Amino acid sequence: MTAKLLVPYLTAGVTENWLDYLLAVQEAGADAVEIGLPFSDPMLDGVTIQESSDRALARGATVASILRDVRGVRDRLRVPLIAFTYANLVYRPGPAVFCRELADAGIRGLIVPDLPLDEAGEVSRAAEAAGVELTLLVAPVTPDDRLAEIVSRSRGYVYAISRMGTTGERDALASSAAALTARIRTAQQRANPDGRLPVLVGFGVSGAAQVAEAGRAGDGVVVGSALMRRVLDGATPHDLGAEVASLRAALDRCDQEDSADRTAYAEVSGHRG
Amino acid sequence: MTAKLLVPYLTAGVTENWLDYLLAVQEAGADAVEIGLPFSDPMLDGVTIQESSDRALARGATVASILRDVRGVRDRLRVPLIAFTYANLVYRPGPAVFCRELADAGIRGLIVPDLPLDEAGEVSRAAEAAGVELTLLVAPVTPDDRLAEIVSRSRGYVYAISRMGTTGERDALASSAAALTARIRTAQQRANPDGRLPVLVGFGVSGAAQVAEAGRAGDGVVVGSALMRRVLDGATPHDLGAEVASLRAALDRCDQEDSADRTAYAEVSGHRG
Amino acid sequence: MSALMSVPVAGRFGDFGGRFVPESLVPACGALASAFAAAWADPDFRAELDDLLAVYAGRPTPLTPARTLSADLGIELLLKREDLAHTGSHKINNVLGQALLARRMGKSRLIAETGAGQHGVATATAAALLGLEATVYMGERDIERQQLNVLRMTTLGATVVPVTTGSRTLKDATNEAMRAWVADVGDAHFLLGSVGGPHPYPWMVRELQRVIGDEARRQSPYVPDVVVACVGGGSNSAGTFAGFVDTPARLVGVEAAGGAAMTAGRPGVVHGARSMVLQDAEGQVAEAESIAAGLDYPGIGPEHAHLGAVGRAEYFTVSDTEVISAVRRLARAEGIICALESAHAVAWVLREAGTPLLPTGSRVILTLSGRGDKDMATLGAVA
Amino acid sequence: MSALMSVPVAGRFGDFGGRFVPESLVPACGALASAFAAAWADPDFRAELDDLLAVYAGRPTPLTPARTLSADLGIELLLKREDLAHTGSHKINNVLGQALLARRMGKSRLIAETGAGQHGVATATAAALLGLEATVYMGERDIERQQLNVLRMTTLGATVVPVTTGSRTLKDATNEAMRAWVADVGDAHFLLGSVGGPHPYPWMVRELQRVIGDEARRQSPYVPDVVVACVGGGSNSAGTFAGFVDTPARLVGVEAAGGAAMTAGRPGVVHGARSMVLQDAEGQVAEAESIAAGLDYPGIGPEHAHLGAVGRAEYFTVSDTEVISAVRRLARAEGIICALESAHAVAWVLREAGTPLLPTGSRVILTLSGRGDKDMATLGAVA
Ligand SMILES: Cc1ncc(COP(=O)(O)O)c(C=O)c1O
Ligand SMILES: Cc1ncc(COP(=O)(O)O)c(C=O)c1O
Repeated sequence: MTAKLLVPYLTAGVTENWLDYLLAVQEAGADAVEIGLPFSDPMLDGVTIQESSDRALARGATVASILRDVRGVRDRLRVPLIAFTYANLVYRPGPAVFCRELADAGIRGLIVPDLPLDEAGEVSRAAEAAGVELTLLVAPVTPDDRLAEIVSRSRGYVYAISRMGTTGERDALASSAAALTARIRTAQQRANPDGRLPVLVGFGVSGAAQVAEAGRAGDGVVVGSALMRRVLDGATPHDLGAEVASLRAALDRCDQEDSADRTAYAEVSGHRG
Repeated sequence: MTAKLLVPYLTAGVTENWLDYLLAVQEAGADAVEIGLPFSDPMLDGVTIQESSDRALARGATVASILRDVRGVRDRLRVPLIAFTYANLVYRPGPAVFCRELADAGIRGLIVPDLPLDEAGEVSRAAEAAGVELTLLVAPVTPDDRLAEIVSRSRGYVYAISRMGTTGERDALASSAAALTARIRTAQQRANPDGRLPVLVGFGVSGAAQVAEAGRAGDGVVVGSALMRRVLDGATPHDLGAEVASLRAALDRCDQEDSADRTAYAEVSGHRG
Repeated sequence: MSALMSVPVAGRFGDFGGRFVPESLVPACGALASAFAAAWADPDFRAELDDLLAVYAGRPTPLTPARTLSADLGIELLLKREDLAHTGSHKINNVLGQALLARRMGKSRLIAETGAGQHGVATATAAALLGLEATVYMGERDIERQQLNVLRMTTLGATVVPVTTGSRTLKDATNEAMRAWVADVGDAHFLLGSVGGPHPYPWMVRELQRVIGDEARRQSPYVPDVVVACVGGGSNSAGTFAGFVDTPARLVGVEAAGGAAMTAGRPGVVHGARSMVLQDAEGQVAEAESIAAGLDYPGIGPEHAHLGAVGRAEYFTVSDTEVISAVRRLARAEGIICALESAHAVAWVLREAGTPLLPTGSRVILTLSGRGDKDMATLGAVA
Repeated sequence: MSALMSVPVAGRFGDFGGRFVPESLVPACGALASAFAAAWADPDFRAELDDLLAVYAGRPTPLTPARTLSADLGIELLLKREDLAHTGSHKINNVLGQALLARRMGKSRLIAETGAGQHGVATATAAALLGLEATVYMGERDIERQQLNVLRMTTLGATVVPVTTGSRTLKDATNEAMRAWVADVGDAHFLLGSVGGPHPYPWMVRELQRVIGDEARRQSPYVPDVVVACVGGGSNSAGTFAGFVDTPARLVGVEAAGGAAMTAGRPGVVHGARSMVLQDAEGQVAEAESIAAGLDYPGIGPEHAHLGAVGRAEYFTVSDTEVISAVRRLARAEGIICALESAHAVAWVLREAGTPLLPTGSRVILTLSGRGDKDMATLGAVA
């Protein structure tokens, strides 16, 4: 099945049973899961993910403890995990060590929002050496030539920042999202007409309607704050699974309506199939 | 009888029955009474007289009301009254008007502590015209030539400021008092060997011992804060009279011990005899 | 005209001035007058003072064009920035001069009165700098509303004595300071903070403050039409006017409506000089009432009384409400938070610009006597 | 040596610096770097800034000989008086430059972070002066201890946004300010207050602050043996050092013991630059803890990391207790109440004078980065 991709984000370590949330969203139809390695100064995150990060840190969660947790459920995981964290956590042990540790834990990808193209060299090399896919981000304000360069250097996916601003729920999806994914596809087309990475739309996507809209714009969607808000408000893993299932359904509906221009991402993504 | 002079000071209007205090101190042996016309900013007065002035003003005492009070007991007064007040109260109506009003009320003298020799011309002329004696003050720091000038221009008495500082009770009488009265006598001797004004010692004289000491230094003594403290603390006119009587006794004792170098002040003072 | 501002003969400015002090203080005032005259004529003294003003106090202070307000009001407004002087007001000019003089006279202590606390802070500062002791008298009410300055004074090592008599403001603090001086006239110099008091203070303080006007005159591209400053005791205005008294510029002093000695007072004698005084019919001195502690004073320097009497300077009042909005408007238009005192001058300009008193097109030099940090709590309370 | 301080290639100072920001900010940082480079090379821009610094902000600030302390300590101590600059600290130098630049770039809003509030006040001031909007992010904890500056900012018309995350101090305010910038990168200029952050900030802010060092160099009768300044983000020190980096003078930065990125930190990436960072073994950024809100910051500008790494500058720490006595001692000796931040530099001099670190006879230039009015409440509380 080659549906639109649904990629939930979860702050690792936010509760003691955070792995239950992870498994629940997997069962509910996630295609991959972004796991946030909590950082003290999440510059690009809105209040919800700041709060989940603070809670995880206050619980004593560390990169090491989180990777240990992940290794513990490795055999039950069927979807790829992508680590989402900030540059300082990568540099402190050193990019090579850090990426090897991710790989050892079976983590497939890495997103570092404060590591733009120009600074990404060292981490990119270390990731490649460790077999980790470093996904780069593209913003609405990224100019075309730079966008082409990011697209060509990104691995796993291309991450389209749907709006200027931090993560966090918004009332509507920015119109910039569709414009940006279109520009990314043009660049992909130009560089390699035969195959391309899936384009994930993220930042401030919440609710079935926005998920469907984002799904139409890109190849898939990342949903973070909207889910973490529920976790912070006390949702059980079962509740969260139900939420993700409903998003899955919305995304699949949009996908069917939209099947004409669907891309055969399964063939290009290393993550599915 | 030609004893040392005892001149109590009373803030006029300090209580409703302030005239009772006035009459009581007269009966107790005062040779003259300084009555303070309360001023809002008594720059040369210490806390006690500030407090009595504030109390009198708060009661609504005015120069006019005080002079009215004084006129009311005129026929019971046997000793001269000397007004003690600040320059602004003299200048506001004008020195001529002010001095005439004093004279009309039967007040014999005037002391204005913030009106030094150099500024005294106009008030001095007005006082003379109204038949009021303007007594000038001499301080321990007054140089000899200036002292001679003050002595020659003063009327009624010469006021020797016993110490540098404001009015108010002190533990001991300053040694400067005796030195100053001696200098004043020398100047008086030089100017007019045949007759001279009595020299009153004032500022911070309190208690029988100090009164006696001041009496030995000069021709008499002004006692203010020590009496007003008792009034503020609730002494009755009778109490105050008793206090003055005891000071009178102390002064007379010193006077007898000291009779050898006594001056025939009765002949030079316009106030007694 | 310049004769108006010369050394006053026998301490007089026309009918005003003089030396109405207790005999105990007369010799000290005389000695001070001679010492200041000698020092002021001594190039070494002047050089030492000028050096301190420059390398220590930050003079010259700028003359800042108020671009936004000028455009809004239709005038050309230049601000003389005493708010930038060390300790935050013009008071430092006077204090450094008198403190140097006190040291030259062999005094070991400074006694001062203070209202807003700016003069007290300046005195504490000069005392620390020159190794003198400082005792500052301050009304209890002013202590409450100028906490910041009290902390500054004690940090500088000065003793702050609360004054609890009368209106518990500047007038009463001045009484106490004079009493303290009488008691220690040998060792102490009474460092009076404005152009009031007995001779030589009005003359001496004006001379020490004329650096404001002299600088502004030099810095200004033209002789302005109007020179305006706030008036408490009158020192920043006297210093400013001194630079322009011999020009055709109109001189405008702005008083607090609640402390308007020139506008609502009558001739009288307070604190050692004959001048204009807020007082009742009998001569009791009134309590001033202004939001600006530094203007909460019923008297004014005698030179102002004279300049007003002969018509060389004009005096107006503004209300507390006008003053508060003036602080805010200046802050938002020019990025300068001035003292409530200084804001009186600003408020007058804001009110009169475009009226016959200050016609459109007027060129105005306004002295901002100090900065407003000290007033933030007061301003916050009326927000 | 002077190459150390030139335009950093690709925003690097040796191993440090860079532009570690979200992709959303990369174009804005690039545009800012180009705009600043163009403006800095434009004589008209320079002239306008120099004019504002002179007629508005009160530059040059004096270089004051600290006579009493010099005698007491056996050294020659000169104080560069940023406390006399408008708004009370060196922050105005940077802010006027960036605000002019923002206007030139057509921005209508300024966003700033602030710790002690001095940078916030300076930003609010420049915004008022140039008719721009200002939003200032400030940690809740700093809002409590710097009330005076909060009132000043609101009086100037700025919006102060309390930051309640993390340590509720400067670090968190900086996070919030960057978030706000991401959301309004078209209309807003992020007016960073120190030499941290992504390229071009460390370079631009140092260039705008070099006026401190350049002036001091011109004003000083000699090249000193030691140049010392406090270090928070590192802007007053960077500006001071810039004037002396090509001389034999030793350059000394003094950190708060509780916020000592140079002395106790390790290389890391925070707020857009690779530099020295207080952090734990995993890379979580530590919360700084200092009595001086302006030094309560776990990072430092990348140029300092480089100057330290190559040995051109030395960095030391002093404790809160030393700082409090330094404020008092300077106040009583020289009549200057400096900011708690600036007092770090003073405390180091007081501690080391006569030791091998600062031998007797040394000639020292010390930058007093700001005045202490804002700290009187804090100081009063520990009295
Ligand atoms: C800032 C400021 N301006 C003005 C004044 C009023 O004094 P003067 O009229 O003597 O300048 C004061 C007095 O405290 C003051 O602090
Ligand atoms: C007076 C003062 N000095 C120093 C600093 C520290 O900043 P920097 O190291 O960038 O000069 C601050 C910061 O708020 C400050 O207000």
